[in-house]
Amino acid sequence: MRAAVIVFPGSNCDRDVMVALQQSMGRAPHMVWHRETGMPEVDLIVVPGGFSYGDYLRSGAMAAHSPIMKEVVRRANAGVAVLGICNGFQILTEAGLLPGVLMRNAGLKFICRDVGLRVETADSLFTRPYRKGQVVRFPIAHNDGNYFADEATLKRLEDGDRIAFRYASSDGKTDAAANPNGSLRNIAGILNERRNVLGLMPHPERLADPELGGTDGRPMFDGLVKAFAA
Amino acid sequence: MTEITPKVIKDHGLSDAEYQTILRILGREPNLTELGIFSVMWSEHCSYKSSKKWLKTLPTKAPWVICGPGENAGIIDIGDGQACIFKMESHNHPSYIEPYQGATTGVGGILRDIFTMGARPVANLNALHFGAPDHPKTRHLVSGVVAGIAGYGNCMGIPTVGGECDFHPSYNGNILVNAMTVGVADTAKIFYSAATGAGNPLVYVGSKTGRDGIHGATMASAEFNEDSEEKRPTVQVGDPFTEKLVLEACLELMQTDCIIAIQDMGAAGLTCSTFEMASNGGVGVELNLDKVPQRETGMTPYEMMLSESQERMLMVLRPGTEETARRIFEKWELEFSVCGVLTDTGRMVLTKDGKVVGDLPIDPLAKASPEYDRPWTPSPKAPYVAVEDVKAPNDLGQVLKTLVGSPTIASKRWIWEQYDHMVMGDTVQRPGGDAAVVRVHGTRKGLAMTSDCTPRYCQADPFEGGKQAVAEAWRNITASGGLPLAITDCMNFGNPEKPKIMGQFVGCIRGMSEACLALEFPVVSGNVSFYNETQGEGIQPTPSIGGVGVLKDVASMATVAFRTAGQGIVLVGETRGHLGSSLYLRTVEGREEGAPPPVDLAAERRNGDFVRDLIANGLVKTCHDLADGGLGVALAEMCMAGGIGATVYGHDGGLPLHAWLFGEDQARYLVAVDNPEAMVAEAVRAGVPAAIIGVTGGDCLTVGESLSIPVAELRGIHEGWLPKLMA
Amino acid sequence: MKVKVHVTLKSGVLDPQGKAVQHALASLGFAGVEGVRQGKYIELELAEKDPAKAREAVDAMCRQLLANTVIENYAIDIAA
Amino acid sequence: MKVKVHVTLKSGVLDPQGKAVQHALASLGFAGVEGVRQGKYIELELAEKDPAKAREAVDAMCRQLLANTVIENYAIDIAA
Ligand SMILES: Nc1ncnc2c1ncn2[C@@H]1O[C@H](COP(=O)(O)OP(=O)(O)O)[C@@H](O)[C@H]1O
Ligand SMILES: [Mg+2]
Repeated sequence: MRAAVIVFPGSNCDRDVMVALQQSMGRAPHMVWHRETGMPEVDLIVVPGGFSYGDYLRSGAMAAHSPIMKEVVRRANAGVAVLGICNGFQILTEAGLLPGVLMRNAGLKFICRDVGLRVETADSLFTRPYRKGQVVRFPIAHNDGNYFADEATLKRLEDGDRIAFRYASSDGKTDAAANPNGSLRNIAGILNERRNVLGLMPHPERLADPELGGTDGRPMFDGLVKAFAA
Repeated sequence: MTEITPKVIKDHGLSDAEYQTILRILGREPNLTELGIFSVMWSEHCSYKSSKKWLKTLPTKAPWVICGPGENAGIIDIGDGQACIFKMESHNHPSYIEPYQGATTGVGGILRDIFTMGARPVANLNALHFGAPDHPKTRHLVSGVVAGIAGYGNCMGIPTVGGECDFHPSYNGNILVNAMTVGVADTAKIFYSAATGAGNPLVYVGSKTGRDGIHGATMASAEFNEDSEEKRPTVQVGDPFTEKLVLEACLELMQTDCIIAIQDMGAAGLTCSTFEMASNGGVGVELNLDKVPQRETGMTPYEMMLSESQERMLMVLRPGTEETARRIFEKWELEFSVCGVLTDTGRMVLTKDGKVVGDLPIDPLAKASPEYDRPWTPSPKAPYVAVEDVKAPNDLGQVLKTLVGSPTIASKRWIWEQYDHMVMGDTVQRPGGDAAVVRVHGTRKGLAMTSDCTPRYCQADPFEGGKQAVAEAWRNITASGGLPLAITDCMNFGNPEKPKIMGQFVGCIRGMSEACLALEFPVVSGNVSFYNETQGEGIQPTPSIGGVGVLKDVASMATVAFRTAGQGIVLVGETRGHLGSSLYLRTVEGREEGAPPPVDLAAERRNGDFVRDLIANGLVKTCHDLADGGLGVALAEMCMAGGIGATVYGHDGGLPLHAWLFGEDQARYLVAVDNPEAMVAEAVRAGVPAAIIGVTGGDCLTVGESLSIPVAELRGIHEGWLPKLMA
Repeated sequence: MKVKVHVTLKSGVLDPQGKAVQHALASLGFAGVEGVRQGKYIELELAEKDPAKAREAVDAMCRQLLANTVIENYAIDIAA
Repeated sequence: MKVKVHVTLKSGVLDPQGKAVQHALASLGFAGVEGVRQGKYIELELAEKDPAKAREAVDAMCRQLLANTVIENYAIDIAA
């Protein structure tokens, strides 16, 4: 697999995702500065977490207009896999690659902790290694993870099997108690219509190393590598 | 021109004697800009005039110390060509005035101290002391300070992995916000502040200079007009996004060989940084104020020199490398300006609009700053409280629940879940245990870090309290499996002009020194915050200790959690049931009195080294040191962390059970092991007191016939207190 | 020329910040606060001197960056 | 009764958000943006019917919660 990680001013999980990719790929991804207008041919583009532009104005808003994003949109539309994690998810919604918005957490506080996620679909490059209905544990670390979209959009997402993950208790219940941030219908991650773009608030790269306390995130990266094995 | 009247001098906080010294140094009257420079350079904050004499007595050396106090931060060798650079700093007063911005700028400041030396910051910690939980301001302050620390550290992408937070009415009018940063650098790539080489360019980078934080006292002086209140907020606003860019740009530039010297602009901004750089390197400086990037129009030299705008750095570059450096800073969209040049005159010359607006000799100003030997009176020793003088409680179970849910012990999860403690992907021990452990990126090594102080001990006996603070930091690192290497400190006290307060300071310093020597745990950096007093009421003496240690391999790390049922629980160290100044006495009996537990440093060392070896050899995976609340609280914490109960057999030592369970004797640890008999035999050989006191397992914490509480119930109480306070 | 922009949440979009403020006001003892909505207020200083052209430029800025029109409305106010 | 509140940073106080927005507008190609300041805009719905009393109440709310008077100014606007 060939991969690129986009780096914006204020990105800060770029190295973390690079380490996770490297672990699965056996070599380092390209790190692409936001002012570039092109990048090498790759199979996967990762828009990493962090605080691009300090999360000022709205998280992801300014990064979505960075020069490189035109290229990311173009590639996504051409079918290249794009993975947006946390701030990356916010950027992809602001850039119009994914519907809806990520608003301020309902509790108005930054939250950093492990959460349970129920895998809602195994039908995508990113979630294929998991079973539908499986509950995994990923960390979250965000201020603005409260997913919002209008009814019509939510319906389209659900009808199209485009919800990738929902916040869930360890026994798979997706109730309010399992919802850390007020997201509508406990949505933690969604796919685009073509299923080649995934945005999610939780950080798979943060639990891909047993020394950090778990490996539930690792299959996502291993699965991508397998899918793109030449 | 503003006339330098006695009132102007006084408004600048300078004494008559200090002003006479200024006249002698200059051989003439200073102008207002010069007076302002003297006043900030000689302020307590920048000159350490009340504390210097005593700070010099702290042990600062060890074979692994690369750089002790005197630079932006302390540096220790952690092997393999790597260094750990760290420091703690206070932002108490600003955080009380404006908790969010005060705390953010505190974090921003300490981060700059670390990366200015070439280190990538890898962890933040914070020591917080608030007033009584039910004081009307407390909740507002807690929520603002925590959000501020989170706001800055999270945005920077540096994990905040530890710290402490306690409550006591003595902090009602003076909260403490002490921030610590730990960084890692290559020993071959450390940067210092000494400016050298006449003719070399002086470069300003980062944010523009505005009228931020120009000193309250100086605002009163004549030059300012009516709207000065509006124009000159004394509170600075932090911009973590810009700091992240400054960090990345500096680290990128540090990969080249452009930089000769570098210094962040912290307290007293341009003034302090230029003087320190020049003085450390023995050079002069010509500073062209027209070249200082300015956020506002019409700024005076006085304002520019005293501004405390954040996110700015000053560097001396190798001549001819300016364009390389400029390209890097422009890539990161930051200000870059060659604003001066080094000279061999030993003077600082300020120019603006082609005119000299200030001309001062550097050494006399920087080095001849006042140093006081303030009068002090030794603190009276609190009387010893005998076990017999503390009556037994009716219900030991209730006592344990009270302690576990008390402000001091209650879980601080509500705080650290607001901190991103995992970013950078190396946090191998998350908050909540004894020490946080962060893997050194790309290696097997770990850095163990903690921050500690027990102010009620320091209040009762500054000397023993000072010893205890250092010993507890050492013990926390040991309990995680780390080898403690060095400390940073933040000395928070009341008004040093009062002999009683000065006596507390001296006592704490002496106690710390003794512990540092005995434990080979030197001080490599630190900070002093005096005048933490409101209406004559001083805070409890609070020497916050930030400790750092190293684990050779993070695979052999211990945590506080019980892991499996059926392991033997061994208590290491001697138990005498010391209840004076204990949390039990304060919380259960409402008595804030008594001598604190004495710290036997030889025992401390022996017991700690013994436990650390067991952990290093993979024999112990579960270890916790005993501190506030003694054995009972430690047991409860180990049960709650692991979700596993324990049965303790009681004891046969002749002590009343409440003293055995809640006494705070020092130098003790609890470990859980598969083969406790073998471990005790080993301890006997090493001359370390150790006894098997129980076994892990079940859903309850049970102590003989006297107490049995479901772990889930303890957890509910422990986790519930802070969220309820803050709801 | 000074231009003021108000960015507000569309009605029907839940406003967590407004809700939290309302709650906090109630716990401070302010009775009778029936609703709170929080938006942004942005002041721009433009070199442009022509009001019509300024409005046009700011409208583009709002659409492209200042507001997220999925959830937000904006209003532009050109100072006289 | 509807009350509008504007909370703005005092002049001289650094506005990191405004600075970043100004920068972003420039890189989007909007020329001539000489300054951007970002504040808050809060709409309150009050049960109170008397404008004078409403203003008084909102003034207290601003001082106690809505504005941070150390660094911010506020302006209250009572709808007719
Ligand atoms: N309590 C202390 N113990 C040891 N060193 C101290 C103490 N207080 C200050 N120092 C040292 O004095 C120097 C100046 O401190 P400070 O003014 O806080 O640094 P900075 O100017 O970088 O903020 C530093 O090297 C610091 O480590
Ligand atoms: Mg410094």
